[in-house]
Amino acid sequence: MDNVLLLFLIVPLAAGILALLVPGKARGPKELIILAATFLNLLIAAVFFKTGLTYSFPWVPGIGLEFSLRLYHFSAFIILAAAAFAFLIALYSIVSLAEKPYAKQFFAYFLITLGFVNGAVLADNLLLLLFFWEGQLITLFLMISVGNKAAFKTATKALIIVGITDLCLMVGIALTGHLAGTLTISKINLPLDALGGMAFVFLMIGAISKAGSMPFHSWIPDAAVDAPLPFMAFLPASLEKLIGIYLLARISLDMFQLHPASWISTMMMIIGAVTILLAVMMALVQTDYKRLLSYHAISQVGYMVLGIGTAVPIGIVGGLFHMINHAMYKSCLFLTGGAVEKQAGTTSLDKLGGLARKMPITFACFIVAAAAISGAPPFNGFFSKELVYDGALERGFIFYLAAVAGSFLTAASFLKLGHAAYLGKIREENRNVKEAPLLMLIPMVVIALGCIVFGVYNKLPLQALIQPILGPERLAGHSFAGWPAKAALVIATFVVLAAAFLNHRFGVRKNGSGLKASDHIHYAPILRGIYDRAEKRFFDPYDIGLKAVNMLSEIAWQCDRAVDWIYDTLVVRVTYACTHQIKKAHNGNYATYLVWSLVGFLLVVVFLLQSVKM
Amino acid sequence: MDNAFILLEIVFIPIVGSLLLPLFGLISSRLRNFLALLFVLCSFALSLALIPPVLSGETLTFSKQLALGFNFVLVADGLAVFMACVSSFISAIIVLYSFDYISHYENRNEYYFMMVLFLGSMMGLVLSGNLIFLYFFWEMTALTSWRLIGFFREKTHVLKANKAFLVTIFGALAMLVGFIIIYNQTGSFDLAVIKESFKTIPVANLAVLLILAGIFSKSATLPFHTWLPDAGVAPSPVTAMLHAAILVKIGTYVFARLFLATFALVTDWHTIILVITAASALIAAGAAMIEKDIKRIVAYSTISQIGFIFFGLAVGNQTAVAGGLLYIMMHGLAKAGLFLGAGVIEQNTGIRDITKLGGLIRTMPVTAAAFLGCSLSVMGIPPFGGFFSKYLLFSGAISSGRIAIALVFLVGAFMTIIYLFRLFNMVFMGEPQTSRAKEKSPMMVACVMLLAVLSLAGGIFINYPSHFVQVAVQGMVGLIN
Amino acid sequence: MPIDIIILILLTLAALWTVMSNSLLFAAIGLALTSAILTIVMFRLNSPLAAVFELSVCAGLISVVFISVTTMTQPQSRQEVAQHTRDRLGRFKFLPLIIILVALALVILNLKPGAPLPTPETGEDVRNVLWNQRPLDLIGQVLVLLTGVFAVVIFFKEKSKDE
Amino acid sequence: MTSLLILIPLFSVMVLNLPSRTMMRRFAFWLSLTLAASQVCLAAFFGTGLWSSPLDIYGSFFRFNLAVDNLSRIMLLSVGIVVLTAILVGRETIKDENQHFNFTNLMLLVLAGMNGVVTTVDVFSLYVFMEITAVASFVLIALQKERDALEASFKYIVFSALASVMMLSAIALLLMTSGGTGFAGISQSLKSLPANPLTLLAMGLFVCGLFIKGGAMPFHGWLPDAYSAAPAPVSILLAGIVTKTLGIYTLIRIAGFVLGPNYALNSILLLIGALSIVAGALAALGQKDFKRMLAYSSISQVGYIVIGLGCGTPLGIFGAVFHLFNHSVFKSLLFANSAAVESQTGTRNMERLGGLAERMPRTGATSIIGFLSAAGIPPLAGFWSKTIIVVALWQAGFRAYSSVAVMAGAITLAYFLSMQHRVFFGKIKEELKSVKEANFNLLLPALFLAAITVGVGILFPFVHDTFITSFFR
Amino acid sequence: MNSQALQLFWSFGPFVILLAVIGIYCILVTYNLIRALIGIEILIKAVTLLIIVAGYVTGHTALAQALVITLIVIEVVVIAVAVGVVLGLHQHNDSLDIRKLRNSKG
Repeated sequence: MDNVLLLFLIVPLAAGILALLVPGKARGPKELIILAATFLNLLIAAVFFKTGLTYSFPWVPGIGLEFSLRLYHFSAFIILAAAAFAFLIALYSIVSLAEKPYAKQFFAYFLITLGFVNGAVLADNLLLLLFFWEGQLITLFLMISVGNKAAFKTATKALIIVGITDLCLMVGIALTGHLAGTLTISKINLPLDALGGMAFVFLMIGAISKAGSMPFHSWIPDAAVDAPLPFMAFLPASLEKLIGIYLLARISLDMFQLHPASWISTMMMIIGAVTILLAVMMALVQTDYKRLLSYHAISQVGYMVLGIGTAVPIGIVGGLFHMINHAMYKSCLFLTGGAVEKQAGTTSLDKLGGLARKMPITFACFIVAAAAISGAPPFNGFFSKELVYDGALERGFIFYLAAVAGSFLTAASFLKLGHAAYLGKIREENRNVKEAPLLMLIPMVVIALGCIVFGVYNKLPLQALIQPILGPERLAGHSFAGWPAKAALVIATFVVLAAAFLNHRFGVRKNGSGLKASDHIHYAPILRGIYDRAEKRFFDPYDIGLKAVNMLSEIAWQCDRAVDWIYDTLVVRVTYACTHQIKKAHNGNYATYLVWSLVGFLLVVVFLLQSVKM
Repeated sequence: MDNAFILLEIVFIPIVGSLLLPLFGLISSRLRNFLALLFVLCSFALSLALIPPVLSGETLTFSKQLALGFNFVLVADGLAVFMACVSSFISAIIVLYSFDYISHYENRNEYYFMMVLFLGSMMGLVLSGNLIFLYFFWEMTALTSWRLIGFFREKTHVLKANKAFLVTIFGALAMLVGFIIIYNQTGSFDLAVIKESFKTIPVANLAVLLILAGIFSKSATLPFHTWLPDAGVAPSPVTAMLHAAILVKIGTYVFARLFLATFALVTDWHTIILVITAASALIAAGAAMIEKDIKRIVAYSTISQIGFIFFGLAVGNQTAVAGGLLYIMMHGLAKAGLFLGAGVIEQNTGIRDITKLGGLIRTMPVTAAAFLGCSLSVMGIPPFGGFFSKYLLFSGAISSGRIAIALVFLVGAFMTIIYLFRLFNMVFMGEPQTSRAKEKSPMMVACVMLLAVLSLAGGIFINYPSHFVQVAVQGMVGLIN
Repeated sequence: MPIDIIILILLTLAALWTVMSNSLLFAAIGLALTSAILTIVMFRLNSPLAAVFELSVCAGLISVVFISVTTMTQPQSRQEVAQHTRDRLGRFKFLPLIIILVALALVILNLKPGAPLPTPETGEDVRNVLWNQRPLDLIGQVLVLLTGVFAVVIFFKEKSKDE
Repeated sequence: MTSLLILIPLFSVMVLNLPSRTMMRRFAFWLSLTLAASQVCLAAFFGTGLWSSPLDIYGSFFRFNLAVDNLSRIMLLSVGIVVLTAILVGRETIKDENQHFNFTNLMLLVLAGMNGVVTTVDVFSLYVFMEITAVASFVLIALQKERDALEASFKYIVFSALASVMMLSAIALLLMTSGGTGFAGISQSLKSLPANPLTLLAMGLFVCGLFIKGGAMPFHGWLPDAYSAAPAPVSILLAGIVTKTLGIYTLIRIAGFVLGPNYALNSILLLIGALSIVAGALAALGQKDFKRMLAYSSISQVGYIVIGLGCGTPLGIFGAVFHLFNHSVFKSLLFANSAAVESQTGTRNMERLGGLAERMPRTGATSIIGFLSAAGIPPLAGFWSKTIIVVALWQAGFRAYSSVAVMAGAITLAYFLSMQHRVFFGKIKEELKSVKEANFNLLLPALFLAAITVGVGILFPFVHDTFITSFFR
Repeated sequence: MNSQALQLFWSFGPFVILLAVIGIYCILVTYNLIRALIGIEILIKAVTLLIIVAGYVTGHTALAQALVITLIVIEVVVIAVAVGVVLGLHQHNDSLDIRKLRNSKG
């Protein structure tokens, strides 16, 4: 019975390999495979949702690698969510990628990724987790690189960033295994001392890098432009957030004893706050639909990291709730972006406008999702954010301030996006744009409805899904469902949202169009210079890292050349100098040679004679 | 069949066979090619036959008393059989690859002769239980690799071959002195006797130093590494065989054989070795970032990865040593694939400068896929085999408390990812810069693909090699707990 | 004994003259003279047979060979000879000095000459020694003479053929 | 029966020069070949017992003081091998019929002389045979009366004379101290007497004389000239065996068994050996002339033998003897290769050669075997002898010398590799395009010697057991 | 060997040394090939004297004489060969100057 868990792996992986094998040109087989596989996956996830299953067999006993899978409430939740997103996005991508030559490959990689994600979530052995975790690297690379011509550069960037952080994860796992003496996740419970803290940091790097937090974020905006759109909705928007935060939650909650007092908690909050602010600042000034969304995908991770980093129950619940909410509204947003791209042929905001009338359902979905991400009630984002605010305020006013500021900017940027893309005058070339096809609309609408349900009826996700993760001890009887407890915070949120709206009006009036609604911030005295540099990737940690590596390489190269010089030049020269001297001594005159012999003879005799006298 | 007799066959079938190859070459080149493969496969099959007894904890020995303490002793324990299997298997693939690669060059008789002789010497080296014969076969590998590197006989090629030969011989001579010191300490060249003797007395530091010089020169570790990139002038199967898969592993093998399986080093030595190899790994990785020649990049990558192997062996606990040995295997498979892939590229485009290559994925998709697979294995990304070996290294290092050095190697691992992707991108991605170069020889491409698939299989079926390696490690005396 | 010392000193002087003399002819003659004096010494030292050999072969044959070679090679011009003489003197003038120094050193170091000659022992006969104990040397002589013959054939006969 | 080794060549020479010379000319080559070959066979396949069996025919008439022990036997074998090689090469490189006839006769005389040297047990007879060999060598060097050859011959004569004088002085002093010239007597009396200045002086004189003959640094001045200027077969003869017999074998015999072992003497041998190894190898590195490079290489290899001898232990002496044999083989091989190259291309200047491996594959391949053996690379014979020497040195406590000997292997390899890549590898020069492989007479010895080198290397244990073990007894 | 013999030997020994010095000096310093041969001759004379003296002081005069006779025979042959070489060189160089014997060097 327990080995049904293997189905979570076998179904997507087998389907993925099958998809690679079927002929790609024909319409039908590959679509059928992906739909069937994702649906089956969803089905299994739903069927076994409430069951706690474990499955285990020793894989490589010598190195502590056990093939142990564990399905319990948390992992079942993530698995179900992932399965749902996968199914919806698969549905969507059948249409959106219909004419693309790479559809078959994309589907195959999609399914393999899903399999690996399932594996990573289910794994109860750190090494097994790492195996599946890092395995996604390859499909990540491949999925991005099938995009446009320059996509391979982004793909490489993604692979290098994620690969490096995954290596950190590996070291973290090695360290954890060493400290705990076991690699079974459910048996690990470590204090955060010096080495433990080190292990935690390494694991955290792996987790937040997957989730796309700063400073490991910079491939996401690039991928938004280069990669196929369903990819964005699938990985950076939903699945990667899910498993990244899942891992973060597991290490923070289960594997390590994270206390509010520890420096790690503070560090995580700083990372969260910085991610929120910086990413949203960047999002504000973007002029590309997908790119703008991708910066938000980064920014929102900040809330989750911040929430979990608070290490107080309300914050953690908020962070986790935000995780699932974000996956919903962000994938919905990306899907609307994809619909716009498919119908209008571009995602560049200066070429869009007035689409609301042409694509009303898409617009409606956008409105819901945008309101959710901005934290407007009664959508799900509002409730999770309130929880995070509460947690952050408990730890320090500054964090709260950052979170709220992030909210303000988020709202501002979505006002700008909605204004620029859907309102205003429709452009000439978009006259003939039609509503997206049904198969693309279904996922959007379903997810948008989900946003509303999770907001209005937030008891369902919170009590059924999220609060059990913390366990009764941590919760101590509290429940965070329902309307936010602190009215002051709610009022503050309203104020912020109103301010964002006013700011938008001001910007539109000042700069003349929805697209330029944020220009007064963009070109503000100090910010302007910073933005300019940021656009030139001055602050891209990846580029900085590469520069550092290149510098290191240059030094190493010089060392290498120096060593080579020793062999190629120094040794040769010294030897030939000796040779030259010896050759010069052989001047051809036999008297010279005779003198050598005689001197040698005299020395020999003297030596022999003195040896006796000694 | 008598097991001890198998040992002799493993060594002497290729050696004697190689002597016959030129004669067969006079009759028919196909026959010669086939026989070359056959001899190598014979060694492989016989090595495989040794696995069951070795796994059951048995150690096979063939011994012939000879004069002056130069006893001819062949010992098959886990370590030896592991190395024998890995090297003979990779050799077989490379010989297969050579059929097409080498078919339009001169001196093919010499080529196959040297190839098979090399394999025979390698087998002798790994099975040898006597320092003198270890040295004997060690030098024979140097000798054959000299001819193989200088296969094209151009002046520049020969100069590079000479450099490789001289550097490795210099190290080998130093090592010989080290062996003699050990002989002086223990009164025997026989490893079993030496093992017993060093249970009571410590090994002389000078001997360790000199042997290390030999090992580092053979395994192309700082400061003796520069011959390896230069030796990239050799034909690709040769570079694959010598510089990726087998030759450079000799040093690591002897390291394990002497410093781990025969006697223990004091901890200071481990630290020194770790520092050297860390520097080697980083410097080579940096050089690989800068280089433009495809083979030189892969060669520098080899140097860097050898640093990782030494990292595992020098950390010296059971996990790390097992990781090091696994690394030998996984890196051998993957790096051979990279070199062979480079050979396919080189032969079909005639270019080795990566700045002049690009977009080959469209015309050479299989090669590209295989190349990517091998790269991923070298980077240590699951499900490829390289992942497990790398993990074991770090895991072992951390449990030995060598966290600082592990972090340095972590940087090396980062750089591995970066330079290999730089290489892959510049060669296969982007705009095509050359005329449409097709994959002409299916055999060659198949060999590359096979290696990539094996790298993958090595990851998925990791438990078999892992178990084997654990057995091999168990008998070692120099482990640090 | 003093007579022996005097003879030996003469021997040295003869050798010195041989080396110092300007003319090759005189040098050859000096060599013959040295050999002759050596013969006397040998005779004095109970070695009559060897002495005879020395006299006939060295003083005779070899001197003849040298003299004939000297004449066979063309003489240099007078100027050259004069130049040559000055050169030689420059280089050879240290020899007597060195000889005297060495002699002094030896005298200081050693053992004064002057012990009486012991009565000659009745040793074995030379012929007996040579024929019965050292036949190998005789074979050697034959071999070396054969070699000499070939040398002569190669160096002299074929040269004359060339000319 | 040992005396036949000397007498048969002697009589052969006489027979060949009987009045019917013209008829004998054709016969000469084959006769000399047969003699050398039979010597090889006899020395290789029969133990020392064969030689000590008396021959009744003239035993009552002549009583020769000759003896063959294992050392002599190895030397006889080497002599046979090298002379055989030289005769074969000579047939190809000395075209003039008269010259060739003289050459053959002189080879026989050299053969007789060397056989005498290695079998005699009397220092003065030793001197006599050395002188025979040397004189024949002078003539052989100058055989073709080329300018450089004459010059080299003259230098050799001067040095050889000096060496002879030194040795004779030593013999005289030994005669005085021990009352005889037999090896056994001298050895006995030296052991019984306390060391006194006269015997030490004799030792110094004798050893230095042998250094000159053997060409150890710094007594080697004549050697590079003589080797490089001599006709090809004579170079083989000189480098392969003459200097080794006259200088090195005798040194082993005298310093190892007659005068020694003596600690001070050994120290000198070690120092001279180390100097020769390093300086010889360095000098060889800078040479342009193929044969001159080989000559310096000879000096370097002689250094190994001397250093092995200087180690003073049985193992060291064994290594020295073994290396002597190996050196004879591989150096003859290399000189035979150089002869092949010279005869096919007309030059020895390595700067003007290149790419010959393509045209002369067998010569190229055998030269590789030769030099690898010289550099001590397994699986060739040189590896074993060098290793033994090094092990012996270390065991005896001469660690620095041992290290020098080992590390000089790298320089050895360096100059040989440089030779190889200048002569045989690389692109073939335009003017050498028409070069062909050397013909059979030049190839046969090369192949033969290469086979010995490889065979001894691979079958070393066997060779050791059947041949050399008895050396210690 | 008794001390008397030693003393006797040393009354001749210095002259042997003197002769040897003269001979070597001659070989080293001269520019003339024939004179170099004469130097060699003088060296050999020194050795002859030494052998005779050695035989004399130890009473082995017969042996010494046998040696000297063989020595003289060899000496003659050596000188003959040397003279042949010298003549050959003279033919090539048209001179007996030793300074022209520097063709092979390095």
